[in-house]
Formats: sequence, C-alpha cells, structure tokens
Amino acid sequence: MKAKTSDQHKILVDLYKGLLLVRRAEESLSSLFADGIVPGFIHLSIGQEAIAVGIGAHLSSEDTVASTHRGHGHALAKGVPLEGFFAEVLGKEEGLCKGRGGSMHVADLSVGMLGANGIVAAGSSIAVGSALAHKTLSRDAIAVVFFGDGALAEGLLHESLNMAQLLALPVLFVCENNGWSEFSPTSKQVSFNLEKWSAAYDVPYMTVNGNDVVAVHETAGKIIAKVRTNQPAVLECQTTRVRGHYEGDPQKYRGSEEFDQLADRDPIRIAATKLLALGVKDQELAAILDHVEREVSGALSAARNGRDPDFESARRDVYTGVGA
Amino acid sequence: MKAKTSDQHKILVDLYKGLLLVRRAEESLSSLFADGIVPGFIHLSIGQEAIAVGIGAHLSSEDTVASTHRGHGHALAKGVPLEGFFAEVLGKEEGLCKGRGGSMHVADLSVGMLGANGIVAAGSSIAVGSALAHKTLSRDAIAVVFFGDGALAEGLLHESLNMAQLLALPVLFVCENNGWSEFSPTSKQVSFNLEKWSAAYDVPYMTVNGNDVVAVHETAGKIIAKVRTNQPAVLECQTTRVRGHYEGDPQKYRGSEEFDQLADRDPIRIAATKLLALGVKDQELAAILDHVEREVSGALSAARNGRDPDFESARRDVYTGVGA
Amino acid sequence: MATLAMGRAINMALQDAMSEDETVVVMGEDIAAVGGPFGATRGLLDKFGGARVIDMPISEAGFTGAAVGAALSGLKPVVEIMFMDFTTLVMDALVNQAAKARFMFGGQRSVPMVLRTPHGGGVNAGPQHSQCLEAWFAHIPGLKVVCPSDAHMAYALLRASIQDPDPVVFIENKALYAVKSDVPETMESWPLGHARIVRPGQDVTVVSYGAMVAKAVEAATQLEAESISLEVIDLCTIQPWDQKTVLESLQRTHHLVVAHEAVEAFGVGAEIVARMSDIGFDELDGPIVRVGAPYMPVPFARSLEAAYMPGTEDIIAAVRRTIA
Amino acid sequence: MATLAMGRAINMALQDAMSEDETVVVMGEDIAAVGGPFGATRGLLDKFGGARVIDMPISEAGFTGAAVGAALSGLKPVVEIMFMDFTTLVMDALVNQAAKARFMFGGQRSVPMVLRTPHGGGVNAGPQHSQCLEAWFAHIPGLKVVCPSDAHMAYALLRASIQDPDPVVFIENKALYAVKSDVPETMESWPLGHARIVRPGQDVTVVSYGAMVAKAVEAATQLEAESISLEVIDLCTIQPWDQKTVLESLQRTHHLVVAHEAVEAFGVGAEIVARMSDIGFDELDGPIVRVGAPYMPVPFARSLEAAYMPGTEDIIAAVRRTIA
Ligand SMILES: Cc1ncc(C[n+]2csc(CCOP(=O)(O)OP(=O)(O)O)c2C)c(N)n1
Ligand SMILES: Cc1ncc(C[n+]2csc(CCOP(=O)(O)OP(=O)(O)O)c2C)c(N)n1
Ligand SMILES: [Mg+2]
Ligand SMILES: [Mg+2]
Repeated sequence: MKAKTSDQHKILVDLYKGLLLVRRAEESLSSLFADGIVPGFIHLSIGQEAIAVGIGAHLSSEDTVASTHRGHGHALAKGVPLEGFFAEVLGKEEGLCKGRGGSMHVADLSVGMLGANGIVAAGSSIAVGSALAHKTLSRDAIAVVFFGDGALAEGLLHESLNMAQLLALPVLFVCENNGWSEFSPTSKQVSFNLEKWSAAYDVPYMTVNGNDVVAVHETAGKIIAKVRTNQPAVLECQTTRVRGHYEGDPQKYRGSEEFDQLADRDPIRIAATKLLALGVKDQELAAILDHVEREVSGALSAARNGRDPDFESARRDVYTGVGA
Repeated sequence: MKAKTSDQHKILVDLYKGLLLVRRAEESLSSLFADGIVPGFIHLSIGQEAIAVGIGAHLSSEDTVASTHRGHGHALAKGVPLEGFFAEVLGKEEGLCKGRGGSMHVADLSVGMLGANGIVAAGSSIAVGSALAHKTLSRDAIAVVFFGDGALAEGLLHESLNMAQLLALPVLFVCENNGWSEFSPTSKQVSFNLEKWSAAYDVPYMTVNGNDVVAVHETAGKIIAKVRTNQPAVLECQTTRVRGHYEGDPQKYRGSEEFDQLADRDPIRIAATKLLALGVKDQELAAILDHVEREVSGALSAARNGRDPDFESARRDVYTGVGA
Repeated sequence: MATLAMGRAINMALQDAMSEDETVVVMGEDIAAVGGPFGATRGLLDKFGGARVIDMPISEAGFTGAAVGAALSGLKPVVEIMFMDFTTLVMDALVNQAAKARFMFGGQRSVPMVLRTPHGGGVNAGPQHSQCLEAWFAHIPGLKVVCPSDAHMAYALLRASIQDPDPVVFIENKALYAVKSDVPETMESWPLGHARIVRPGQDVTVVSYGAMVAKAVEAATQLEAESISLEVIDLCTIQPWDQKTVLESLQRTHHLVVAHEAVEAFGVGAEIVARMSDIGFDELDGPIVRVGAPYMPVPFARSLEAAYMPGTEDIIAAVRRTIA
Repeated sequence: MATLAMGRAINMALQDAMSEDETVVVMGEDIAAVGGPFGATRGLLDKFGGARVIDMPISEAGFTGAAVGAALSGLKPVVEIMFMDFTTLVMDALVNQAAKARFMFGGQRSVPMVLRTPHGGGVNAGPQHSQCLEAWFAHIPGLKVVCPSDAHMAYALLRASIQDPDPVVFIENKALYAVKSDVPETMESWPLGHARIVRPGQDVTVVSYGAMVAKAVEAATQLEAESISLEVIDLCTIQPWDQKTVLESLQRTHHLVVAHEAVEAFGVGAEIVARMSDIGFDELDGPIVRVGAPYMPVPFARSLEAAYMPGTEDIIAAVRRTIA
C-alpha cells in the first residue's frame, strides 16, 4: 500500500513536471512572440497540456506520434530536447529541423516524433502508416495521432479510422476537443457525435477530462493497453484553449463567461491540488517550478544564441545524398 | 378503394416499364460491347435497376441527381432521352454530351441529371452543392446522390454528409449496396455500419430491399418527404450486381452459389410477380415488354446511325463562348 | 485617386459583385462572422446574410465539390481556400469536375465559380503555408488562372473573374494584402486574358505577375540610372495569357525576362519562354532568362526565406544576362 | 533477348524488389488477390503474403498518407493509384507531406516511397481516366518523376525508383501495358536522372518520354527516306531530368523538338524548351518546337480521341518546322 502511494506520488510529480515544462516553454514563446522574436505564427496549447503529458507518459521512443499545428506539448511530452525545440521555433541552425520548419513542423524522428503538421488532419493517415510499419516490422510499438475537434470534419480522418480498423493497426486517435476550430465554435462545423461515430466503426472509445492529467494518464493507460493488441481506439479529451487560435488573435469572438471558467479548469492547478492532497509540500512544488524554470530559461537562451541556418545545406536536403 | 388499386396498378406498371427500359437498354449495350462497338468501358446496373427507377419516380425535372460510374439507370430513370443516351455511350455527335464523355459522363442538365461520374464518391459533394443552390434560390427541389457501398470508404462522403446536416440541405444519400467494390467484397473495405454511421450524424436512415421496386418506391416516398423539408437523409438499398464490375470482367472472384441466388432476386421478376398478383394479365406484361423493346431498338439504331463528333466544336467548348 | 490595401480591394469587389448579382455566394472557413483569416470577407455576412455568406467546416474537398454542384445549379460560388497549399485537397473538384464539366457534357452548361486562395512567402509561414502552385492550374484545360499585382487590379480582376462563366482560380499573394496602392475613384473590371504594360520601355521586356510586378518595376527604376530601359508587363491572367501583348513587346525590345515567385523549374515562366522562343524566335537577340524560386520547399527561418525569395536583384541580374 | 509486355516487366520489377528487400510493401485497390486492375501486382500476394501486399479501401488520400507514415517508419511502400486522374485525391500526402518531410525536418529522414500510376489516352477511357499530369509533380521540389517508354526501361526504372531514398512518382502509359518489346536476359536498374539516346542522329534532336518515344522513333524512320536524321532521346526521368545529355545532343544537331502526350500548354515540354533556349541559346539554329496535346480534356469518342492524341505526324511536322 505504501509502495503504491509513493509510486503514484512519483508518477504525479513527473506528470506535474511535464505540465510545467510545456506551460513555461509556451509562455516564454508567447512573450518572445509579442516582442517580434518568433518568426511566422505559433499556436499554443496552454490549457491543453494534460493531454500530451498524460498520454506521453505511456509512450516509449519506439512509439510514434503524429501531431498538429498545436503541437508543442506533443513534442515536448514525447521527449524532444528542449533546446533543439526552441531553436527550431526560433528558426536556428541548431533547431531540430535546422530552422526549416518552425513551430508547425517540429519533428524528432529519433524519439518517434513524426512531426507537427500544418495541414489539419494530415497526421491521421501518417499515424496509420506508421502503425502499419510497426506491425509489419514486428515492432512492439504503437502510433498516436493527435487532432482537434475541428479536424473531425476532414474526410481523411474517416478514411484513417476505417483503414486502421480494417487492418487492425495499433493506432490511438486522440481528439483534443477544445470546442473551437480557429475562430468558430466547432458545434457549427461538426454535426456528429464522436462516441457514436466510433461505435459505428466498432472502434473502442473513451472520453476523459483532458484538463486532469491524472485522469488522462489513467484512461490513456487503459486504452493504450488495448491499442497495443492491435485494436485501434479513440480517446476524446475535453479541454480548454486558453490563448487565441494563434498568438496575436484578440479572441473577440469569445464571451467573458468562458474566460472566467478557465482558471478552475487549469490543468496545472488541478494537478497541484491533487499533489497537495497527496501530502506533497508547497515547497516541493515550488522547487519543481524552479527547476523547470531554470531548464526552460537555460534552453531558451542557448537557442536564442543559435546561428542563422545555412541556405546551401538546406538546398542540398531537397533530395537525399546530394552531397556538397 | 377501387381508385387506389388502379392507381397502384398504374404506378406499378410504370415502374415495371422503367425497369424494363433500363434492363433492355443495358442488355443491348452489353451485346454491342461484346461486338466491339461501344468504346471504352461500361459498368452495367443490371440487377440494381429498381433503385434508380423506384426513386426516380418521385423526382421532377427540377430535382437533381448526381450519379456514379454505374449510372445508366439513374440517367434513364431521371428521364434523359433514350436516343441521346445511346448516342452518347456510342460516342456520337448526337449524344447528350456530343460524344465527349461516354458512359461515365452521361448528363442532361435540362432534366436535372448532373452527370454520371468517373470519380468514386465525387457526386456526393456535387449533390450537396446542388441542394444548396435549390435552397438558396428557394427552389422547391431536392438533390439525390447515388453511390456504391465501396464509395463509403471515401472521406468525401463523410464531408458531404456532415455539410448537408450542418446546413440543413435537401439531399438524399442513396447507397446502392451490392456487396462489391470492383473485384473485392466491400466487407473488406468498409469497417462500419451505415445505419449506425448515419445515426452518429443524427441523419435519418432507412433501408430497403433494393431489388423490389415497389418497396423502393414506397420507402423512397417516405424519406423524400423528409428530405423536402430540408432534412438530409440516407437510404440504403440492398441489391445485387449481376454483371461484372465492367463488361468483360470474367468475375472469377465470385462463387457459383452467389450466381445461383441472383434469379430469385431479379427486380424484374419480382415486379412481374407483383403485377400478376394484382391481376395484370400475362399479355399485358408481354405488351409492355414489346413496347419497350421497340423503343429501345428504335433509339439504338438511330443512335448507331449518328455522326462522329466534331473536333473543332469540342475544342471551342473548353471555355464558354469562344465562338467559331 | 485614393489609396487602398489589396485586401480591402478584394473585400470591395466581393461586396459589389454580391450587390449586383444575387446568385453570387461566398463559401469558406471562418469567412462569415469572422470575415476570413485575412479579412477579405469582412462585413459580407451583415450585408448579405447567412444564406449567401456560408461558413464551412474544415472540409476543403467537400465544399469545393459543393461549389461545383452549386455552380451547375444556378449559383455563382466564390470559394476561399485559406492557403494555396491546401488546394492540394481540392484538386479532384477543380480538375476532374469543374474544369471538365462544360466540355464533357457537350457544352450544356458552364461552371461559373471562383476559387480564391493566397500564395507566396515572405511572412515565415513555412513550407506548408507558402507554396505557389499556379502552374498546376494553368496546365488544366477548362480552368482560368488569375493573379493580381495590386489593389486596383485585384478589384478589377476579381470582378471579371466572378462575372466569367468558367471556373477561375484567383490567386492572391498574401504579402500584398496589406500593401496600399493608388486606385481610381471608380474601379471597373479588367477583362481576363489581357495583360497590362505597367511601365513602357525599350531595351528588355520583363513579364511578371502578382507580387513580382512591383519588384520588376523597382528593377526598372534602378536600371534607369544605367540607361537600361525595361518594359514591365503585368500578365494579370496566367491562363489564358496574353501572348499578343508579350510578343509585341518582344518585337520592340528583342530581349525577354520572365519573373515569378514560384519555383522556376516547371513553373509558369517555362510556358512563356517556350511559347515566345517559338513564335518569337526570330525576334530574340539574347536568351530568355527566367527568374524564379530555387528548387526547394519554402523554408521557415527568416534568413532562409529571405535567401529563397526571388527579388529585384535577381531580375536585374537576369536583365544583364539577356543583354550581355 | 526475350520479348516482354511492359505490364509484365513492372510485375517482375515488383517481385524482384520485394524479394531483395523485405521492407518493400505494395498498397492499393484490388492489388492483392486480384493482382491489380492492370495486372501489375499479379502473383505478389501468393509470394509475399497479405502483410506486404495490402488491399486498401477506396481511400486514395488515406492510403497515400499512410504510405508517407510507413516510409517515415521503416517501410518502402509502393502505392498504386489506379488512374493518374485520381492522383488529384492524394496531392496533400504527396506534395505537403512526402515531398517536404525530408527538407523541412532538417534532413533527419528520407521518405522512400513510390507512387505508381497510369496516365494517357488511346483506350477511350474518357476525360476522367486519361489525363497526363506529370508536369504537376515535376514542379514540386522533393519529388522525383519517372516515366518509362517500354518494358525494359519500366523494369530498370522501377527497380531504381524503389531503391531510391526519395519519393518517386512513377508514371506508366496505360497504352503500353500490353506492348511487347525486347529485353535483355538479365535486366538491371537504370539510374534516375539519366536520359537514354534511343536512336542517334545528326540533324534534329527529339526529346520525349513514355509512349511518345516510340512515335519519335517512328518519325525518325519515316524521315530517313528524306535524309533527315533524328536523334531520339528518351528522358526516362522527368525530374530531375538529364539536361546534360539533351544539351550535348543539341550541340550536335542545333535543332530541338520536344514531344509528349500531355497537354502542350504548361506541360513538361515547356521546361525543357525554356532551359535549353537559355543554356543552349547559342546552339539553336531554329525554334524549339513542342508537340503535345491540344488544350482540352481528353475526349471519349474514338474519332475525337484519335484527333486529340499527338502522334508521329505531329513530330514530323515539328521537325520540318524547326529546320525550315
Ligand atoms: C487542411 C487545412 N485546412 C485549414 C487549415 C487552417 N486551420 C489551422 S488550425 C484550424 C482549426 C483547427 O481546429 P481544431 O482541429 O479543433 O484544432 P485546434 O486549433 O482547436 O487545436 C484551421 C481551420 C489548415 N491548417 N489545414
Ligand atoms: C476515386 C476513385 N477511386 C477508384 C476508382 C476505380 N473504381 C471504379 S468503380 C470502383 C468500385 C466502386 O464500388 P462501389 O462504390 O461499391 O460501386 P459499384 O461498382 O459496386 O456500383 C472503383 C474502385 C474510381 N473510379 N475513382
Ligand atoms: Mg479545436
Ligand atoms: Mg458496390
């Protein structure tokens, strides 16, 4: 009993760290963006971190993840190095993708991160194919695709779910339902219910409070066990988008009541409450934050000191092995 | 009571005529094809005629139909002129499309036939758009899309159903479920159940024996009444493909048991039995057949006498109004 | 003379077109209440209502297909695809349906629709939000392809595109949306297929379109100092393009440069060169030199994208080479 | 020397590639038990089993996307898209994902996949089953484009394409499937990017690929009688194409004709002309003349399609014009 509690404790502390890492990384990017230092546009997952973190905790580096435009959390929870992550988003040679992709294309194949994606729903078929490779090559691995509720309207998702079920592939379809698709409520864009939809394909479905990292972790554990037996499954996570669709979005289309509710649903607050209830001390939480804080600011300033990417080596990477 | 019976009688006679027309037209094409007279490839709907005929009987020429590669029945039941139909399939200047499209592109906009289609499932979004036009322009008309069971795997169908439901459009989605997708059983290609799938979108669904023209007619009447109130709906018709996927397909992949069952499910036989039960005489049936026979052979020989299409006028039709 | 941003001019063109013709409707993602991600449809919902300003789910293939069906059924849809990279999702609707329908139905009906979409780099939007794909559409018989270079031409060409009975792909360089330029008090439509001599000159003809036109004009200004006189032609319509105007200019200058932002290889410039080096062969006193992007995806990092983008310097170098 | 039909050569190349490399899998519609609509995959299921010869539902976008994911995860998928017209459905997977992944992920991983697809007319398959779209793919940095002209080259180039680490679009002219030609006893792969001089000559270089190569050879044979000597080059790879071989030939003949079955406007020929009229400007003693299809969809009727298809006569006329 005691062992179990302390295991739980350790897991929760790790999850909490994971949440803080994503949160602080994104908050740092948010202020750099406001200062004009981040090129292009970035979509933050603040308020949704528990999904990536709770699921990521179950994945090894053989497992693969296909992500979205809102993919910072997915990448970090999959274990991509923080400095390379920041360097990528800032467009540096030291970036994971040598500054060629940026926020919407963060990828690190060495840890199974198949990439964020600028095309809504595109990750779903990539994950299906990755799972096909896992199975064909007898790897004991699964593929996870994250997608938003708005993405449900893309036909590709339907094709992917159908293929995964027909071929009995180890794919977990994770819907991050934040109620928004850009600037419009998803209720105006998707006429169907994901639970009933999954049932029509005979695909197991679970839903969970996506802002409670403990709940996500627990539910994901159960459903991933199924997926590892080559049974594709759908996990719907109810969550909240705190920031605009992208940074700089003034969110005029959202009512103030909605914002008022956000604090209570903050995944970090929820996790902290649980930790405190488990007997973790305030100081311990502060120490974790402090640790993450230093990690983030260290990585960020290293990344900011990176070089501009090399154009000629970029040009050579259009095809494989073109050499110097 | 008497009036009703004779109405029913008249309707059934018309439906029967419709069935025979499609059947005899396609049988004629089949033999012309075997003789090398029909260019390209053709997909026959023999065994499936009751669907097009039973539904077509409810449509006016304002209503629109988007069809498939297996679209002869849909076109004829929508009222396209027989001679122009044959001339098109034979590639003649007198064809509905001046011989430029052939079997897979038979269209007659004047009667609301938006065209057969060489792209599986493409008709679904075209029908959604046509219904949108009906509604926006306050026309009292609906759009009907026919598609096969194999087409269910195309993401476009999902997108179309979702759009139709969101926008409350008068579209009837008709699935002609013949169990086959080219040379493979559809059970290996579609993992989901159409009834449950429709339910997920909250779209009304009905199913019917697609080989019984009376049943199709009746069920279609009910569901079309709903569609006319701007409620999209799905009608699944269980049916049988008698010929190969296309003419010339030796169908080695089908077992003989399956073929043995086809005769009992022949829509014409089923309709004839019902007519005889209503007291219609054998001679009357023979007279109908004779009438259709003459109509078909007359139209076909006229069509065969048609001219080769004019190349220069084809070239001018790439854009509108290029003139001579 | 007033000055106007190109985005605003597009908005005005849509408003005027919708006021003038009740069958014009606009469709796209977040275009109604929000007014479009680039603001092109701002105010239209209030003015014309939800039946004509239609928010669509993230179903690009679906709603572009619906536009084809609507265009065949009496509407004139103007579809917005948020980034040109996403037109990869609508190629069937455009290429197999919209482009071919008139021709393959024997000229029965035209497909009056416009697909508006932004292309181009310069805003660090990365590899999946920047590509220039106009060459694809220009290769498809039945489509027209238009690309304005400033506010006035955007208004004038969009009006003409909406009035045109055939499907038009209308391409807006996103870097121009905020660029202001002079416009006449009353703007009218500019006929499709007609180029415009933006700046007359004697020594070298520079043919260009979209955002490159301003760079060509800038090159002309710079080269004036060396007494090299450029004639800058704004193509306006890429398909069908104005061969006559280009040839006549070449007959005066005997030197030709073709410049665009798209990748040089197999780009629009190739056709212009190929055509002119055939019908204008005897006029050429030097090689026709192309200016276009290098053969690589559009990179993200600021330094990379800056190196990637073809510009004034490249045009000047090309001019020097053709007269060398 | 044996003789072999091109379809059979493709089948052998797939077999040999799969025997040699366990990570090669084939995916497509009706390719397993049935062996593919054109027979290209016949026998593979028996030999390599269902885990490597995978029937897919009618979900072209989905399974091409899956191929990208599989290629990123250790497999070498060879995808079959039944007709090139249907590649309109897979452009996102090919263009935004496959082509860009290596580059935009900083060269972390290549995407070793092949997409096989038949193009071309001559069998009255009509406007949606005949189009030649190779120019599209050649415009996309990151893709390679290959098109064999006979059985031997089909084997040699398909082997090379499957061995290649980058995504290859492999285009098979469907009229060639049944055409037999001589092949050596042992066939080896032919490196991508290398053209082949099929017939040496002195007066005019004719560059071609696919089914047009035989027509160019036929033109050469006919013109021999008039002592006009053609050098016929089979491009083999369209992207990256062998500029060196073409330029060297031009340096000998000083006259160039470029011929393909695709629509002339904005086709592959445009790039070849544009490039040669730049780097080969001083070599040209006459205009470079293109031969390609007229600007219209591929029409259905026999007489129309025959008039549409560019052929030997057109090549001869082009030759006469360049040396006039
Ligand atoms: C194919 C495609 N269509 C449209 C877009 C533009 N877009 C980017 S994010 C987005 C909304 C996505 O909503 P959702 O899937 O719910 O994800 P969220 O942003 O809420 O995380 C849209 C429409 C895109 N990137 N790709
Ligand atoms: C997009 C697309 N993919 C593939 C094909 C080739 N094809 C033509 S018919 C067909 C099978 C269709 O099956 P189903 O929808 O059940 O219709 P049926 O032939 O049974 O009437 C296929 C795969 C096509 N025409 N279009
Ligand atoms: Mg969302
Ligand atoms: Mg079927």
